[in-house]
Amino acid sequence: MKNKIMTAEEAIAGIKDGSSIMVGGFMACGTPEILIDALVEKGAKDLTIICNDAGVPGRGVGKLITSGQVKTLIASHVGLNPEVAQRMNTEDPREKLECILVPQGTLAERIRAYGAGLGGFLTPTGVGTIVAEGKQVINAGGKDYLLEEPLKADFALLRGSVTDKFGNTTYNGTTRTFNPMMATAADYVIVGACEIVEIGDIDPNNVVTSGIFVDAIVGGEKPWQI
Amino acid sequence: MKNKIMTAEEAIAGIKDGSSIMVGGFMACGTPEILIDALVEKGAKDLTIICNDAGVPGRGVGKLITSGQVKTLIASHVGLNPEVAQRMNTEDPREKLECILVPQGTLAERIRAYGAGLGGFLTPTGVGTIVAEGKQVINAGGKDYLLEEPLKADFALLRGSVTDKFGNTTYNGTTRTFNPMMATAADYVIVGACEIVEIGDIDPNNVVTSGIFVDAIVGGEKPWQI
Amino acid sequence: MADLKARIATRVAKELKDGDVVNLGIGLPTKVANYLPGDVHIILQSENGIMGMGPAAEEGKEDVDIINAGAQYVTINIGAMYFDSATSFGIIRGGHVDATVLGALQVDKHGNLANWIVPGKMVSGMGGAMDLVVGAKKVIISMLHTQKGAHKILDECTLPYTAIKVVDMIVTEMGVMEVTDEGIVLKELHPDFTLDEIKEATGCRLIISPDLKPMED
Amino acid sequence: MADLKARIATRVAKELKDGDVVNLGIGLPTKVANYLPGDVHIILQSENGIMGMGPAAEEGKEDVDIINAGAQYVTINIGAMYFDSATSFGIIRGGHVDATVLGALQVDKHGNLANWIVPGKMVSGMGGAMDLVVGAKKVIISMLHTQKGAHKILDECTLPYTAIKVVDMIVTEMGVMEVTDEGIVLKELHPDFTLDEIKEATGCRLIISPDLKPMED
Repeated sequence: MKNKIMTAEEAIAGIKDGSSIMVGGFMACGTPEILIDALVEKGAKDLTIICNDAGVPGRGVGKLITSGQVKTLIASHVGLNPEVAQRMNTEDPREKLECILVPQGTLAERIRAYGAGLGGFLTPTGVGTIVAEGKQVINAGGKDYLLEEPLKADFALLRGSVTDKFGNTTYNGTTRTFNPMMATAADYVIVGACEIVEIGDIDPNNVVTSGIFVDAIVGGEKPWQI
Repeated sequence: MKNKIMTAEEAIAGIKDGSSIMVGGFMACGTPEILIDALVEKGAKDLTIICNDAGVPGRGVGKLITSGQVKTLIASHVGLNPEVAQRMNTEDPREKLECILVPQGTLAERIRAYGAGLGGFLTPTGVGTIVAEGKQVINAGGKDYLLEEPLKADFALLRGSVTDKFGNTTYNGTTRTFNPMMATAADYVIVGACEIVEIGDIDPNNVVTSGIFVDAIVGGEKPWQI
Repeated sequence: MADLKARIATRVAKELKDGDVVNLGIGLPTKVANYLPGDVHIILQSENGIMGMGPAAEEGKEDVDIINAGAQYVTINIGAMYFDSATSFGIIRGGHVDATVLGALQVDKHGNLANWIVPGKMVSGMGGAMDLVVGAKKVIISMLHTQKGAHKILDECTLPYTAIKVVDMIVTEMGVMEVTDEGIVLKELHPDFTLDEIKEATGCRLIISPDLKPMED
Repeated sequence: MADLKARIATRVAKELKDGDVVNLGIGLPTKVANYLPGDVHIILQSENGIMGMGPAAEEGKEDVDIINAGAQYVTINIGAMYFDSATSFGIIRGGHVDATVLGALQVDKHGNLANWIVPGKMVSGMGGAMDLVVGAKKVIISMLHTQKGAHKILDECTLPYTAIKVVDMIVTEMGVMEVTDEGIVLKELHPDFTLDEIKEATGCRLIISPDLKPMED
């Protein structure tokens, strides 16, 4: 079997200027900080980041906002990171951040849809709002729905609580969030793991993400220090 | 908290002639036999049964086929139960079974869609086949998809491996199948449980079906004897 | 102000029934959990992946892997479970949440809600709000009746909608209102205010319920 | 006959690469797993909810909670996992299965497949076949070249389709064929047969590959 365990630097080697990257977690709980740190170190620019939110300055996706590496952010909420508004409103084109806001449930479902080979889905969320602009409205069973499209990325950076050497992964507590769907919707999937165990150590009934989705495993992810 | 534990007879008391019922499992692995038995005993007729398959004679949904209680069967595969073909082809209207065949992935996804409040989804499965008859074909991203509708039922009969008294449930091995989606897509959900434990005995990371979906818990479900 | 918020939270709490699955928004709505009658136990859903959320974690005892949707460290109750965001919003959109309590920038007589964006000013994002108000069986808006004197309950929202025709009930420090096909019906008026005062503080016609009651603290 | 099926399974096995995620249909396709070269380890997906399925369970050692999609008691390999049917078909439709091997009633030169229904005769249902052939990266049909002398490889299927334009490769006891935009290309011919024999057993024109090879047992 192919060895998937590598350093953060090796794991993100394929990320280039302009890459699209899904990042797991919710307000950085469930975000792989070691992979974010390596990406800041690498300095790839003009990234499209897909994440529930913008983290906070100094944590999670917030680090990539601060470093100016993000060109486009697709997220559901950016209010807890004031830097996002600053960069959205700047006149300096090199600093300019485009922010595409998507309802949280729609974002999760769009990522799932890509991973599950669906061409889209009908959601009642956003009907009659600016979220509906440019989207097809389809009436089904007497109710209006928006047709939402699947969403994919070149890379996914996930945080696993326990990962075996094949990549089978579990997530503790509320670190699960977007990680399982993102594992299915990116070309190259990297897990920053808090704990790496032998294959077979995780009960087959409790694995959340199958190792077939995982291309690289990076150990050493640590719980956030309060 | 409301007591959800009851006898099979009490749990299925609401099922009437003409009710629609989802039944979990795959070739009866993951089907709650104690609930099926109680339903045969009760004798409600003209049922619409939604299940992956028709089981085999004497097991799972097969028992309801034999007893002649099923008017309409919505399933993906009926080939291992020869009684289905007999009843589909009979001239006797009282014995006549209508069988609606749905691709397995589409069936699972339609049930999930109802439970998740989606108005439908676009699937590539069935395009260009008789499954597409009467369905809208939508082109998205240059590819044709069928628009498939959500599917619900009045009741769901599930088989839990371990269920706590609130209804939180886990499924062992390949008994999981359609059970978790059906839990979300029926008005009244009954779990036939192999083991009932105290609330809190299941690790919150490993619960598959939340107790909020479960209306009734019936103990005493046994592993199938080979 | 603190008292007014307590008053609102107390009144909202009475709308919740034992066993209800409830999602509480950040801020004032979160306080509702503190005012439940002793015999009412609700199940809190947190959209970042908890069914059965408990109180905030004690300082020094936080588990960094367990936060609520407001990014605060929380605990879970016995019988809780965790899930991913697609599952979480399946629960929300699928009508499995009995009630959601949120704040609002504006509500109008059609039950339209605006609470996520002030163009050119507040860039925050809708988070899970759009899904919650569309999916929950009952949408309760808990807020101060006006914003520094400006009307928040209107004929038509002027800010971008969070969703249309979703609000069931509005609870403010002045009273309790229900949104009906005919418009907004005042069901309870707080004794601190007169009918004229609440009418003046409201930007649309208030239908006075034939059995108007006093709102209790 | 047993030898012919072994021949087909042996040849299909060579198409699978180490680490591939593979779904094998019931019957002949299931045998493919027995003919893998020693250095090739594939990961078997079973659509009823297993990633990492192992061999059939030994008699007397069956776990009644673990079956394959053919309702046989099976085992799992180390590193396996279980999942529900929506997740399973997400994996299948989402292109995460590298190859699926199935039988066919008919295949045509466009890559259309018919393998689930004979109107008025066989009522069985498509099961997971429609999703599998649409979703898997590579669709390999393994079957006997003809059905009691009747053509199965045709210009156009006459039976209802399982899916259109999905078949990549056909392996029979007579040879190995690839479906291309130009039609069906014969890549390997088994030494037991002549070109004329395979052409006669085929209901559409066979394009003979310029580097036609012998099919090995």
